[in-house]
Amino acid sequence: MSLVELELVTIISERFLKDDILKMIEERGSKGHTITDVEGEGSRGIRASEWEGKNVKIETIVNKETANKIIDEISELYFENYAVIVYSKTVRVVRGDKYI
Amino acid sequence: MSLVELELVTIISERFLKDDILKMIEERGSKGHTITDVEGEGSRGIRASEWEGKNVKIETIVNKETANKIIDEISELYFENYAVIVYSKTVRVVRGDKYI
Amino acid sequence: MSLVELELVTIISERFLKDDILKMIEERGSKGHTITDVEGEGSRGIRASEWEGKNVKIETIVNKETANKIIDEISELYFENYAVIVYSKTVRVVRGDKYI
Amino acid sequence: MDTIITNLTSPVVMAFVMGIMVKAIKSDLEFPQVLYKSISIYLLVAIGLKGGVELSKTPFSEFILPASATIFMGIITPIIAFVIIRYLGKVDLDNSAGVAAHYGSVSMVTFLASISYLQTEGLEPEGFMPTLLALLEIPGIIVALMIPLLQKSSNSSFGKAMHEVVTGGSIVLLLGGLIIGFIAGPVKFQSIEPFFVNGFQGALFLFLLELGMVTARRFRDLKKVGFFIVAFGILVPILHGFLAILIGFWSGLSLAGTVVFATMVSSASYIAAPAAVRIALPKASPTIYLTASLGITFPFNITIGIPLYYAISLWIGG
Amino acid sequence: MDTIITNLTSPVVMAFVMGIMVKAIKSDLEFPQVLYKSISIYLLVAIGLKGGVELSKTPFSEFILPASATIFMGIITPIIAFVIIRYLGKVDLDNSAGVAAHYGSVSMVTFLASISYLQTEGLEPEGFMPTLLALLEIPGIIVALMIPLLQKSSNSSFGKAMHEVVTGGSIVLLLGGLIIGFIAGPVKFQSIEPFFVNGFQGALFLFLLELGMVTARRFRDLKKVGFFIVAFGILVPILHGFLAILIGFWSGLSLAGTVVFATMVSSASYIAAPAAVRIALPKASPTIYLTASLGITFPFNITIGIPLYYAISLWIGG
Amino acid sequence: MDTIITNLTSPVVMAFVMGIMVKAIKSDLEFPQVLYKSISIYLLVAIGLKGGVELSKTPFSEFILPASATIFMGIITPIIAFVIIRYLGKVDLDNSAGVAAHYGSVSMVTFLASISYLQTEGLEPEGFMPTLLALLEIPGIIVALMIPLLQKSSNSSFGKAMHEVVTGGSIVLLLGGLIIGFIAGPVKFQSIEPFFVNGFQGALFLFLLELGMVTARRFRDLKKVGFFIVAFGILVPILHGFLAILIGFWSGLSLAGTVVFATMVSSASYIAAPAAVRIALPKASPTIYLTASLGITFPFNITIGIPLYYAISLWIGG
Ligand SMILES: Nc1ncnc2c1ncn2[C@@H]1O[C@H](COP(=O)(O)O)[C@@H](O)[C@H]1O
Ligand SMILES: Nc1ncnc2c1ncn2[C@@H]1O[C@H](COP(=O)(O)O)[C@@H](O)[C@H]1O
Ligand SMILES: Nc1ncnc2c1ncn2[C@@H]1O[C@H](COP(=O)(O)O)[C@@H](O)[C@H]1O
Ligand code: NA
Ligand code: NA
Ligand code: NA
Repeated sequence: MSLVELELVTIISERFLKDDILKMIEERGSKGHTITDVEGEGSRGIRASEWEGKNVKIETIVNKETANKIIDEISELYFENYAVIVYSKTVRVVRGDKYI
Repeated sequence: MSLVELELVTIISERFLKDDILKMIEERGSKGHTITDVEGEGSRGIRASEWEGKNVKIETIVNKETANKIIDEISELYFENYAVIVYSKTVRVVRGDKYI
Repeated sequence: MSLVELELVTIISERFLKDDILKMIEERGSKGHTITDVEGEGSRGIRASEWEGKNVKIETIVNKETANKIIDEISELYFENYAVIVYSKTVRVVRGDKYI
Repeated sequence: MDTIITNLTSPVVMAFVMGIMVKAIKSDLEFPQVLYKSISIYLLVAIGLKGGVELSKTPFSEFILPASATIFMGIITPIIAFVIIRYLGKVDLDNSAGVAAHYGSVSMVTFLASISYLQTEGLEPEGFMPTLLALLEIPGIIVALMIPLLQKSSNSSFGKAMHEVVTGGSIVLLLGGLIIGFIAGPVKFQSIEPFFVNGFQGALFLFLLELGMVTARRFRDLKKVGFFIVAFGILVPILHGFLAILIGFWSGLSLAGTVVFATMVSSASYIAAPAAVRIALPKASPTIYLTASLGITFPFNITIGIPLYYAISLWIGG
Repeated sequence: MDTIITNLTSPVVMAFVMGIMVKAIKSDLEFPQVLYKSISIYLLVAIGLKGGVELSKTPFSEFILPASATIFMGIITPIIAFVIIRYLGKVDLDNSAGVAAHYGSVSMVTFLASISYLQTEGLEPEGFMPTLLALLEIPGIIVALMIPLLQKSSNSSFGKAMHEVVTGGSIVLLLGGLIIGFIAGPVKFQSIEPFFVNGFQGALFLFLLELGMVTARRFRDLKKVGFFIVAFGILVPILHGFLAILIGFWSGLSLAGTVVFATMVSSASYIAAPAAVRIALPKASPTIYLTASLGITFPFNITIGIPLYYAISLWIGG
Repeated sequence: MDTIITNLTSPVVMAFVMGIMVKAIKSDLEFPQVLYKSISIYLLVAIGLKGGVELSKTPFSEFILPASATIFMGIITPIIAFVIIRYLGKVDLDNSAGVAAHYGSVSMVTFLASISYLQTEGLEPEGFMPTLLALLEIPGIIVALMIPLLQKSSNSSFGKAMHEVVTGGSIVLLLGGLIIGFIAGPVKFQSIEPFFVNGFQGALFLFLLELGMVTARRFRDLKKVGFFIVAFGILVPILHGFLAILIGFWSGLSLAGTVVFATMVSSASYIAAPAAVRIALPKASPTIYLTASLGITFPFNITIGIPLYYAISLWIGG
C-alpha cells in the first residue's frame, strides 16, 4: 500500500462551538472528521456550564493547503474570545485521494 | 531516559469491527492498544445504528514493520466495505523494548 | 499565522493517577492539558476495578525542555508499579507563546 | 379518524412527535447516548420479565397456536418483502436482502406503543405477547440473510452474522428476562415489580422522545432513497399487518392480541437486524434499510398504522 | 430561625450540603456527567408534564394575572440587576449584561426546592407554577442581551444567541412537557405518572447532591470575583424576592404560590443563561456570572432565601 | 439443598447467573460503564438513607453491642486472612496484605443479596444493619494495610491510602446517606422514599446482571491464580461466616440479623479495598486480589454462601 503524507489538524474547543467549527472546516475543504469528548484546562480555566458538557476535540485529515486555511480561520474567528486551540502534524495515510 | 522512535498507528472504524481489529493487530505483533470512543463523519456518512454506539479509535504503538503489516491488512480486509480509516505517525517513546 | 514547533506529550495511565500526574506536569511547566477517557490493554492487563472507571489519556503541549522533564519524571515515579505509558511527538501550533 | 386522534394524543406518541419537532427547530438538545442505551436495556429486560411471568401462568395449549403463527409470519414476511423490493423495485440483491431482514424482524417500541394504545382503548392483550415478540425477532433475519446465500456463492461472514443474531444484545436481554420471569413466577417477581412495571410507561416516554430525534435525522435521507422505498415503507407494513390479522384471529388470539400481533409483524427492526446485516451483507447500504425502517415505517406505524390495524381488526373479527 | 432549620433538615437541602462536604474533604467521588444530564432531562420533562396537566384544569381567568406578573418581573429584574452591577459596581458593559441575563432568568432547582419546602410546611402552591417557570425563563435573558445592543454598535451574534435562548435544551424540554401535559390532561397522564411523579423527589435528591459538588468547585473562585459580587449575589435576590412578593400577592397568588413566585424571581439561571451569554457576549467572563449565580445566589436561596421569602410573605400577606 | 434452590431462583441471583451466561455465549452485550456507576451511587445512597432512618428509631443500648461486634470482626478477619495466605499459602507480603484488605472489608451487593434472600424466607433483619455495613467497610482495610508497615520500613503512600479509604466514593455515599437519613427521620424521609425504596430491588437486579458479566471476565484469570487462591476464596469466607454467626448471636442480633452479619463479614470488598490497595501496595497484583474477591468469593457467597450461613445459623441459634 502506498502511503501519502497529509496533515492531521486537531482543534480543541468549548462544546458549543462544535457545529460552527464543523461547518467551517467542511467549507474550507475537509472531507471528513472525527470528534472526541475531552476535558481540559488552559489559560482561561472555567467552562460555561455543566449542562453543556465537556470540550470537544475535532480531528480532520486534509492536505497542507486546506490545513493552513483551517488554522488561519480558527485563529481569526475564535482565538480572541473562546477557549480553543489548534495544532497540526503530518501523518502517513493509505488511500490519500479519499481526503483531498 | 533514552527515547526510541516507533510508529503510532491509528485506526478509526465502526464499533462492531472493534473485536476483529483488536484480534488482528495482536496477531500481527502489537503488544498493547488504547481505545477511545469517537464520533465521526466521512465519505460514507451514516452508521449502522444508535444502539451500537459510536465509532472507535484504536491506537497502537509498534515498530515500523508491524505498522506496515497492520496498515496493509486493514486496507485489504475492510476498506472496501466498511467505514474505516488508518494512518500512522512517528512518536518518541520511553522504554521502547516494551512495545516490540 | 506563524506556526511554532512544540512537543505534544501523551500520557496514558490508570485513572486514579490522574490528579497526581496533572499536579506533576503543572509543576514541571505545563500551561494546559486535555484529558480523554480511554480503555486499554498492555503488558499488565488487568485494571483495579470497574468502579474506578477507565484509563485516562493526558495530552499537554509544551516546549522541548519541559517535555523531557515530564517524560523523565513519569518514568521514574510510575513505570515500575503502575500501568502507564508516555510518548511525545512534534506538532505545529499557532500562538506558540501561549504554551511556554 | 377518531382512533387516530386518540392515538396521536397519547403521551408516548406525543413524545415521539416532540422529538421530531425538537430537531425541526434545530434545538441543540442532545440525549446522552448512554441514556438511550440504558433505557433500551431497561425496556428489554422489563418486557422479558413481564412476559415470562405471564407465560408461567399460561397453559401450553393456549400458547402453541399463536407461537406457531408467529414463526410462520417470521418466515414469510421477509420473503414477501424481498420479492417486492427485488422484482418490483429492481433493487440489487444485497440491498433487497438487507431490507427484507429488517421487515422480517420486529421493533420493540412499536410493539409497546400498540399495547399502550390498546390500554387507553380499555383493552388488554394476552400476557404472553412478549414471548411472541422474542419469537419473531430472529427467524425473519435468518431467512432474509439466507436468500443471498442461495443465489450467490458462499459467504464467509454468514456464520458470524448468525452468531450476532442469536447472541445480540437485544435478544439476550429479552430472552434472559423471559426465562427469569418464567422461573420466578408472579410471587418472586413482586420484589422487582415496582421498578420494572411502575416506571415502564415513563421510561418509554423518554425513549420515544429520543427516538423522535433519531427519526428526524433520518428524514434528511428520504430524498436519497427515492419514492419506491418510501411507498414500500408504508405499503408493505399494511400488507404484513393485514395478513397478520387474519392469521392472528385464526390462531385464537383475542381482538387486542391480534392488533398487537399485527403491529409486531408489520414493524421493522432497527436494533437486531442492522447489526446482523452490517456483518453479513456489508455492501447493503445502511442509508436504504435504516431510512426505510426508522425513517418511514416506524413513524407510520406509531401514528397511523396502529389505529389502522385496530380498525381492520374490528372490522374483520370484532 | 425555626423555619431555616426546618429547611436545612429537609432531605434535598441536606443532599446539597452533603455534596459541598464531599468536595471539602477532597473525596475522589465523581458523578458521571451523563447522570447529571439525564437527571436534568428527567426533571425538566417531569416539571413540564405536571405543569401542563395542572394548567389544563385551570380556568384562563385565574391564570392571566399571575402570567402577566411573571412576564413583568422577567422584564424588570434584569434591568434592576444591570443598573446595580454597572453603576454601583462599576463593572464593564459585557460582564454587567451577562450577569443581568442570569438574574433575569430562573433556576429550576431553586424553584423545586421551594415547593419541597412548602410541602413540608403543609402548603401546596398553585398547580400552574411550572408554567410561570417556563414563562420566566426567557424574557430576562432577551432583555439583558439587548442592553449592550442599544449601547454598542450592532452585534452579529445576537441573532444566534436568540435562537439558542428559544431553542435551548432546557426550555424545549420544559415547554414540550407543558404542551404534552396540557393536551394529555389528567386521565391520559396516569400511565406515565408513577415514573414522573413518584420518583421525582428522589431524583431531585441525587441532583442536589451533584449540584453541591459543582457549587463547591465554584467556591474556589469566590476570592477572584471580589466582595461586590458576593454582596450582589445575596442582596439582589432579596430585593427581587421582595418585589416579587408584592407583585405575587397583587396578582392573586396564594401564600404558597407567592413564596414560590418570589423564589423563582430571585433565583439566577445556570443552564439557559450561560449558554446564551457565552454566544452573545463572549467577552463576559464565566468566572463572574457563574460564580455569582451558582456559587453565591444558588446556595443562599436554597438554605436561607426560601425560608426568608416565606417569612416575609407571612408577614406581608399571611 | 432446598434453601440453595430457593436462593438460586430469586430474581437477583438469576440476574447474576444471566450475566455470567451472557458472557459465556460471547454475546456482544455491553453495559455502559456510566450505568454501572450510576446504579452503584443509587444503591449506596439508598442503603445509607434507609439505614439512617432505621437507626434514628433504634435505642442506643440495642445498637452498641452489634456495633462493637462489627468492629471486632473488622479487626480480626483481615488478620486471619493474612495469616492463612501468608504462611499457609506462602504468598509474598504485599499480595498477602492486599488480599487481607479485601477480606477484612465488605461487599455491598452480597450484603443486599442476603437481605433479599431472607425476605423471601419471610424474615426481616434489624433495620440498623446498613450502619454495621458502614462500620465494617473501613477498619479491615486499615488493619491489613498496617501489616506491611510493621514488617517493612516506612511506606510513603500509606497516608494517601488512608485518605482514599476514608474519603472513597463508596464510604462517602454510604455515610452521607446514613447521616441524612438519621437527621431526616421517618417523616421527612417520606418524600424521597418511593425513589429509594420502591425502585431498589429492580435496580439491584440490573446491577447484578452487570456484575455477572464482570465476574465472568474474572473467571478467565482463575487458572492464573492457582488452586490455593481458589480454595482460599471459598474456605475463608466460610470460616469468617462461622465466627460471625457465633459473635452475632452473642451480640444479641436476631436470627435474620445474624445471617446478614455473617454474610457481611464473610464477603470481600471490590470497591473500597481495591482503590486503597492500589495506592498503598502498588506491587500487589490486582489479578490475585480481584480474582479472589470478585471471581471466587462473590459468586460463592451469592449462590451457596448465603443459604449456608442461614442453615448454620438455624442449627446453632434457631
Ligand atoms: N498546553 C496545552 N496542552 C494541551 N491542551 C491544551 C493546552 N492548553 C489548552 N489546552 C486545551 O484547550 C482548551 C482551551 O484552552 P484555553 O483557551 O487556554 O482555556 C483547554 O480546555 C484544553 O483542553
Ligand atoms: N478526513 C478525515 N479526517 C478525520 N477523520 C476522518 C476523515 N474521514 C473519515 N474519518 C473518520 O473515519 C470514519 C469512517 O470514514 P468513512 O469510511 O469515510 O465514512 C469516519 O466516521 C470518521 O470518524
Ligand atoms: N503498545 C501500545 N500501544 C498503545 N497503547 C498502549 C500500548 N501499550 C500499553 N498501552 C496503553 O497503556 C496502558 C498501560 O499499559 P501497561 O502498563 O502495559 O498495562 C494500557 O492500558 C494501554 O491503554
Ligand atoms: Na416485521
Ligand atoms: Na431571576
Ligand atoms: Na469481610
